[in-house]
Amino acid sequence: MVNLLFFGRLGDFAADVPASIEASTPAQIRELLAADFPALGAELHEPQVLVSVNQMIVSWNQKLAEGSEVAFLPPVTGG
Amino acid sequence: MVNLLFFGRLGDFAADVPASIEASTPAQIRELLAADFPALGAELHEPQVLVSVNQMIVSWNQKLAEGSEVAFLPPVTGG
Amino acid sequence: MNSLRIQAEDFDLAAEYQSLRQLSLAVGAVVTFTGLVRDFEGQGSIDSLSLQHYPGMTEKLLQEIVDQANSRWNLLGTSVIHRVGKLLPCDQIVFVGVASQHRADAFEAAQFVMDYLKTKATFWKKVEQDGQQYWVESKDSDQAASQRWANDD
Amino acid sequence: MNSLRIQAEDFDLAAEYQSLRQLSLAVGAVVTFTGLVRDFEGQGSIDSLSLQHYPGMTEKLLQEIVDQANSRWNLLGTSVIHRVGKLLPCDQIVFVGVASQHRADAFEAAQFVMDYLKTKATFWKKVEQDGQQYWVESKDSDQAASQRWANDD
Repeated sequence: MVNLLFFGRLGDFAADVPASIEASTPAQIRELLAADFPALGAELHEPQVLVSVNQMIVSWNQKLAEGSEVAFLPPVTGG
Repeated sequence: MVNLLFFGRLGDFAADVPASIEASTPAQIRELLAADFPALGAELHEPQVLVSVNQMIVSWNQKLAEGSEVAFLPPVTGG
Repeated sequence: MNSLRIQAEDFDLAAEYQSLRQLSLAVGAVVTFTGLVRDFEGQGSIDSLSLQHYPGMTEKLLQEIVDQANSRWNLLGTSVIHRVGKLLPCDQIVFVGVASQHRADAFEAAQFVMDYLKTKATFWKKVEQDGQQYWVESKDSDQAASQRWANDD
Repeated sequence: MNSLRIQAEDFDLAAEYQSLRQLSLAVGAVVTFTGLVRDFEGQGSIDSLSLQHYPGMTEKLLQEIVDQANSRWNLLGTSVIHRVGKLLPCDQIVFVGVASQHRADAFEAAQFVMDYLKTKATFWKKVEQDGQQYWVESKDSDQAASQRWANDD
């Protein structure tokens, strides 16, 4: 199982998403979520959305270790 | 007669210079001063020294009107 | 001295400035930047701005940004404060203060840190206006400002 | 708002900042620069710094500098304070504060005003150190910093 976090506008689409999920890559998580939550799936497929694992930006095909923290990040707007 | 002002390091060489002088250009003032105050004359001939008349930077050959304020300005170092 | 804080509370620019100024006898220049909640141009005035961040990751990214600034410029101290939570018009959002011997270092480092904060640090902003809520999109001009420093390498 | 002061008295950065910040709801960025008397590198620490200026002409030049900044950038307010007279190590010498909607304007205008102050405004500095007095020469790096803005035109 890996733990899921959704930030910014993605959070608005993820209210009913479970806190953790069984998956081997972020890309697979995205497919699993798109099946149950199509609006969230569409958002996650936006090309500007980044994914991090344990607080490091990674590729969508990164292999996930058990207990990882996987976060979905829309474009940031700090400052 | 025009009134004379000396700033920065030039002031150290101009302690005994009269406050006003009869002259038609800044270049002429410089020659008159160099005759009586050779150390000041040498300083005034340094190429970085600028001259202003009534608080505007001018050329050394600017014609001077009666009562003008003529100031000799070494390189500035503000801020 | 490098101080990094992410906090809900307001901050006191004067206190930050005095800390930077008094770091050493060598401090000749202090540059401060403060970002404020303003009316959004062409869209009327907002009711509030809510800042969310990714705790843990944000601190790590800010530390990286400040480390980069210290390796690029000759700095004597930096202070970065970013607020989170709900803010109102005219509230202070972000502070960047830099102390250095010479002014060019402080100016450039403060600008660098702000450009990176805008485009790289994990903050998101939601605006409330006329009973509506919307997330702020990042601006192309901010991306360009940040890119500039990469081109310098 | 454009405020220009040449004064012997110290100044309060916090008060200047608050004035700039409160100019209007549109203020999104405030940049401040403060210059301090520091030890002169490689020459040990100084006893004092005496700042002389050309009253009347200096005010005119500062006004020109600030007018140029306002014509080049989109500014909401500027505040410039330059001290004169005898100053001690760690004393504040000069303050430049700029308020604008967007941060790039405030950063660039503050830097521009400082570069011009260093090279164009009629101030002169005399250092006292170990019982000796000497006039500070202008630095090539300051000339280069000022020249940069001319090349932008």
